Amino acid sequence: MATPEPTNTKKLQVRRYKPEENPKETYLTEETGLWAWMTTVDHKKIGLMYLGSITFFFLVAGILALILRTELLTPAQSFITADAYNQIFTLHGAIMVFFFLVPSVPAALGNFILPLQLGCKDVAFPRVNLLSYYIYVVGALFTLIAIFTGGVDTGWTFYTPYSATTGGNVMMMTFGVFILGFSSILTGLNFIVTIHRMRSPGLTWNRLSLFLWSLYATSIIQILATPVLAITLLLLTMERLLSIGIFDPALGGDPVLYQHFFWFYSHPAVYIMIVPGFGIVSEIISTFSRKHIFGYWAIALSSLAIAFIGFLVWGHHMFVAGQSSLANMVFSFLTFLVGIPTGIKIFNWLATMHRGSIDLKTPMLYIMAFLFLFSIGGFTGIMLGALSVDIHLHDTYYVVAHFHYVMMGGMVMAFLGGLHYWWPKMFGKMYNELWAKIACGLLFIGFNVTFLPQFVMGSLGMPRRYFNYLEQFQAYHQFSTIGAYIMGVAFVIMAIYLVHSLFKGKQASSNPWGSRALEWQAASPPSLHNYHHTPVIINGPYDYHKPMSEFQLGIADSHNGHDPHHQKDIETKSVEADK
Amino acid sequence: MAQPSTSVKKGEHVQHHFVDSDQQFEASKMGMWIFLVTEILFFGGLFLGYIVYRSWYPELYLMASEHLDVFWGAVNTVVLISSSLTVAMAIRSAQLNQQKGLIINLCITIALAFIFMVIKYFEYTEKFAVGIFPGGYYTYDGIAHDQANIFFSIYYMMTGLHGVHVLVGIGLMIWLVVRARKGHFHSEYYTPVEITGLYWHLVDIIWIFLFPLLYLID
Amino acid sequence: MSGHHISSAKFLWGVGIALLILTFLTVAVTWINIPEPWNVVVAVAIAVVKSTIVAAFFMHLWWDTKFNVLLLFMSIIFFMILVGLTLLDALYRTDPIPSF
Amino acid sequence: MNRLSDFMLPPARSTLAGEVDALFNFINVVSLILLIGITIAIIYFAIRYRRKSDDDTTPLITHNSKLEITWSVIPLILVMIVFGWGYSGYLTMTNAPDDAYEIRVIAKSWLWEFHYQDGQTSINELHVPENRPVKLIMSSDDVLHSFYVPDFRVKMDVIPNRYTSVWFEATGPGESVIYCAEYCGSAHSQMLADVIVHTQDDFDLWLEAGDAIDEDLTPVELGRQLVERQGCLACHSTDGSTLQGPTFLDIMGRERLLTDGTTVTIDENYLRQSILEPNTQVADGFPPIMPSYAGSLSDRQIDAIIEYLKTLD
Repeated sequence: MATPEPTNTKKLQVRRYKPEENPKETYLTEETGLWAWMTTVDHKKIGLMYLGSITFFFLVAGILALILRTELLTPAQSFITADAYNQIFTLHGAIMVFFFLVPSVPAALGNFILPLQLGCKDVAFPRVNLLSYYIYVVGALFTLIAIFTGGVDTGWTFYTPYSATTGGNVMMMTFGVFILGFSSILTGLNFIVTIHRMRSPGLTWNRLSLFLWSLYATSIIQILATPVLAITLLLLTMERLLSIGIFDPALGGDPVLYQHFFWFYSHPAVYIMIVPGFGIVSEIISTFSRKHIFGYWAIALSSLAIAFIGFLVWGHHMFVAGQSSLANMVFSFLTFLVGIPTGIKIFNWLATMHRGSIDLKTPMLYIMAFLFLFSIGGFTGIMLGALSVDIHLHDTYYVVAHFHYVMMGGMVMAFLGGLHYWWPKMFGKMYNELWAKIACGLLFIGFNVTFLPQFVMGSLGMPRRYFNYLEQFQAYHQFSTIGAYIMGVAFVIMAIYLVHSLFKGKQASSNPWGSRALEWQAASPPSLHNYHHTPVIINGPYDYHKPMSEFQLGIADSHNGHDPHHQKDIETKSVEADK
Repeated sequence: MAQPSTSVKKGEHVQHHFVDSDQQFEASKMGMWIFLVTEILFFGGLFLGYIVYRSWYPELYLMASEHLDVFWGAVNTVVLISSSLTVAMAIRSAQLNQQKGLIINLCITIALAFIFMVIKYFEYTEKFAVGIFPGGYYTYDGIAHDQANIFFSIYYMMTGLHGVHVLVGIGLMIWLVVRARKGHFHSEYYTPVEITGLYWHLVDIIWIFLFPLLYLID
Repeated sequence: MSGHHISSAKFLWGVGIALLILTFLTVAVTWINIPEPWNVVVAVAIAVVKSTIVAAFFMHLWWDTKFNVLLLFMSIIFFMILVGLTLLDALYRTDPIPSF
Repeated sequence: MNRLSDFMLPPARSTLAGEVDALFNFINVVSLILLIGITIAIIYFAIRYRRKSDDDTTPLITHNSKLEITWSVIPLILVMIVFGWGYSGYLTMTNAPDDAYEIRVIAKSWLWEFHYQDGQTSINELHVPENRPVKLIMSSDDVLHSFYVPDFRVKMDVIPNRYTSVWFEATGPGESVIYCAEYCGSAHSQMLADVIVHTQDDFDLWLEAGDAIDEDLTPVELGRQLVERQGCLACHSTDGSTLQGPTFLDIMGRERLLTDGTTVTIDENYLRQSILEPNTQVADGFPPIMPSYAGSLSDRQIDAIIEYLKTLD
C-alpha cells in the first residue's frame, strides 16, 4: 500500500536478544529534571505527560459529574442554582469529550506504545509530537480561562442560536477547543506517517498489531474530521465576534446547518474515542487467552470500515432537528450498517477466548466488563437508530445512558484495561492485583447502578439536561446517584494502589503477561531509545504457538547509538525477512 | 520502511530516529500531504456553507457577485499562479544546488504574495467604505436581498482565511530565505523548501476555486 | 527515490503558461452567456483542470508515491460526502406553512 | 412483553404509540436474547478455559470464514428489519392526515403559546379533541426548543425563522405532560406544559368559552391563576428568591435600577409595560429575555395580574 518498492526478501544476520531485566538505565532515569521533561521529544515521556493531563481532566470532569448527580437527588433545587447546573453539565461533557476521551488512548497510551510496537526509536516527528502536547495545554488554558471568566452554559454541542446569544464566555471556550483540535490532528498525522515509514524490518502490514491498526484507523478519522470541527468552531467564534450570521436565524442563517457542521466531526469523533479501545481489547484478549487472535483481518478491516462508515451517519443526531425526511431515511439506513463491523468484532473476540488459556488478571477483567457493557451500548444504539423509536427517545436520558455505556462502559473500561496492562511496561512496577480486582468489580457494579436506571427513566420520557424533574423519576435518579458514588470510591481505590505501586510496587519483569507483542521484547521500563537493537520481525504479534525465542530477534546496529557488543550474544541465526 | 543497511549515509541533517535521509524526506513529505488533507477539509467546511446557501438563494449570488471586481480578482489569480511557478523554480534550484536561484525565486514569491495582499486590502477597504461588512454589521442597501449579509459573511470568511494562509506562507518563505542564505539547503537536503512549496501550491489551488466561485457568477 | 524528480525549467514555464491561459479562458467564458447550471459546471471544470495541473506537476504528484495521491483523493471524497449528505437535507426540506 | 412495556414506557395515549412500542419491545427482546448469549459465553469460556498452568498450549485458529459470514449476515438481516420497521413508523409520524385540526405553536424561552383557528389562545395548556388528528405548526421566537409529549411518542424541534410540524391523534380524554426536549437555557427544565384532551363536545365548548370561567373569579384570584398558568413562575418567584427574573414578592412601590442606569418606582404602568413590552425597561442585573405577552393577555387579565401582585407583600 505504502511502499512503492517491490517487496524483495533478503538474508539478514540476526541474533537473539533477551530483553534486559530490571535495567538501571531507563527512559525514566535518563534526562530527568523538570526542564528536561518539559522539552523532551521522547514519545514515552510525552505519553506520560498526556497521561497525567488526561487524568487531571478526568478527575475534574468526574467531580463535576458527582456534583450533578448530587443535585439530582431531589426533584427541585437543592444546593446549586439552575445556571450553575447548566454550566457544570456543559463542562462535564466538554472536558470529558475534548480533554479526556479524544486524547486518552491515542495521545497517552498510543504515544507510549506505538513506537515500541513498531520497533522504532520514536515517532516520525518527535518535535511535532511535543508541539501537539503544548497545543493541548494551550487549548486547556483557554478553556480554563473561559470557565473562570463567565463560564459556558451551552451544552458541549454549542448549538446555535443559543450559543450565539447566551452570556458567559463561549468565545473563549470554542476557541480553546478549536486550538485543541490541532493537537489531535498533529497526533493523527504523526501516527500515520510513523506507521507507514518507520516500521522495523519484517514488520509487514499483516504483522501489525491490532492496536496499531486501530490507531491507524483512528488517525485517519482524526485528520479527516477534526478540520471540519475547527472550521465549525471558527465560524461560531466569528458568529460571536463579528455576527457573521451563517448559523444565526436572527440574521438570516440556518441553525440546522450548524448541526450538520458539528456532527460531521462529532459523530466520527465517537469513533476516535472508541476505536482505539477496540485495539486494546484485541491485545489484551489475545494475551490473556494466550491464543492467536481469531479473525485478524476481520478485526483489522472492520476498524477501517467503522472509520469510513462513521463518516456517513452523522445525521442520526438530527432526526427531530428539522432535517428533510429523505436525509432522515438515508442516515438511519447508514447508521445500521455501522453496527455490523462492530458486531463482527465482538464475535471475533469471543471466538478468541474459545479454547484459550484464560488468565483472569485485572486487564482481562476490564475487558470482560467491556464486552458486556459495550454490547449493551451497541444494542441500545440500534434502538436509537430506528427512526420511529428515536423520535420518542431522542434527547432523553435513554440517550444519556446509551452513550455512557459506549463511552464509559466501552472506552473507559478499555482504557483502564490498557492502563493496567501496560502499567508494568510504563513504570516497571506491578500494582496490587487484589485491590485492582476489587476496584474493577466496584466500578462495574457502580456503573450499572448509575446508568441502567437511566435507560428506564429515558424511555419513560425524562428529558436530558433537566435541572428540575417530575417527582415520578426521583427513585431512578437516586439509584443513579448512589451508583455514581460507588464509581467514585472505585476510582479513589484505583488511584491509591496505582500510586502506591510506583513507590512500593514489586519490580515487574520485562514480560509479566507472557505476551508475544513487540513492546514486551523491550525492557520494563524501556531504555531511552526503546531497543538496544533493531528488532527483526518474522512472526505476528499473536503467534502464541511459537516459542518465545523467535520473538527476540534483532540486529545490533550502530544506528541505535549503542555498542553492538553491549549485549550478550545468545544465538545467531539467519532469517529471510521481507524488506 | 526502516532498513538497517550498512550503506546508511548519515548527513548531519538526519535526525537520530531516522535510518537515512530518504526516509526522513519521504516521511516529511507524507506528513505535509496529510496536513494538506486537513487544510482541504478545513476550507471544505466553508465551501459547504457556500454551496448550501447558493442552492437556497441562487439569485443572491448573482446579484452580490456583481459587487466584486472581476478585473482585480483575475489579476490576483495571475499573481498567485506566477508565485506558484516561482516556488516550483525555487525547488528546482535547490535540487540543483543553485543557491542564488533559490534565494531569488523565493524573494520573487514573497514579493508576489505581498502584491496579492495589497490588492486584497484595496478590495476590502472599498467594500467597507460603502458599508459591506460581514453579517450583523452589514449596512449596505444596494442589493435587494434579505440574505445579502450572508453572502458577504461567506465571502469574507473564505477570502479572509485564505489571506491568513497567504500571510503564513510569507512568513515561511522569509524563514526559508534566511536559512538559504546560511546555506542550509542543497541537493541532499531541501525538505523544508519542498514542503513549504506544497503548502504554497495548495494556497494557490484554493484561490483557483475561489476566483470563479465568488467573482465569476454571471 | 520517487520524490527527487527534477523538472526542467522549460517544463515548469510551460505549466505556468498553461495555467495562465486557463485563467484567461475561465474569465472569457463569462463573456458568452451560458445557461444557468452549465456556467457553474464550466467554471468548476476549468478550476478542476487547473488544480489538477498544479497538483500533478508543481506538487510533483505525478512522480510521487501512490499513497500521497490517495491522500489527496481521500480528502476530496470526504469533502464530497460532507457536501452530498448535507445537501440531502438542504435541498429536500419541505416546511409546512401555517394556514392561519 | 407487556410487563416490559409497562415498566419502561409511559402510557400509550395516541394512535402513533402502538407501532413505536411494538418496535421498542422487539428490539429489546432480541437484544436481550443476544446479550444473554454473549454474557453466558464470556462467563462460560472464562471458567471452562481457565489457565491451569503456565505451560498451557492453545490451538492455532486464525479464522473461520463460514462462521464469520454467518455472524455478519444474521445481524445484517436483523438490523435491516429494524430499519424498515422504524422507517415505516416514521412515515406515519411525518405525514399528517389532510383533515387534521391545525394549531399554531409558538415556543418562547420558557413557555409554550398555542393559537387556535378561531382566535382562541392558551399558554402552557394545549387543548385538543380526542380521536381526531391534530397537527401542530410550530415556530420559535428565540432559540431552539423541542416539543415532546412522551405519552404520544411525538417530538419535534421548534426552530426560529422556520416552521416545523408534528401531528398526533389522542385516544382518550386526560392530561399529559409536554416537555421542552432541546436545551434552551436557564429554565429549560421549567418549560413544561400540559396537553389536555377533551371529548369533541368539551373541546368545542372550551373553544367558545375559553377563559370565560374567569368571569366568576375575583380579580386577585384570577390574577393568581394567570400567573401560575402563563408560565410567569418559571422566572419570577413569589417567595423572594431570585430566579431568572426579579421576584414578585413585595414588588409594588419598590425602587428599581434599570439597565440603562435610570431608576423607576414600580407602579401599575410599569408593570403593564413590562408585561406587554418586557425588554424596553429591564431591571439591572437581569438578562433581557422575557417574551412579550402582547396579544395573548386581555386588558382584564393584565389588570387582574397587577391586582394579584399588589397582594404579595
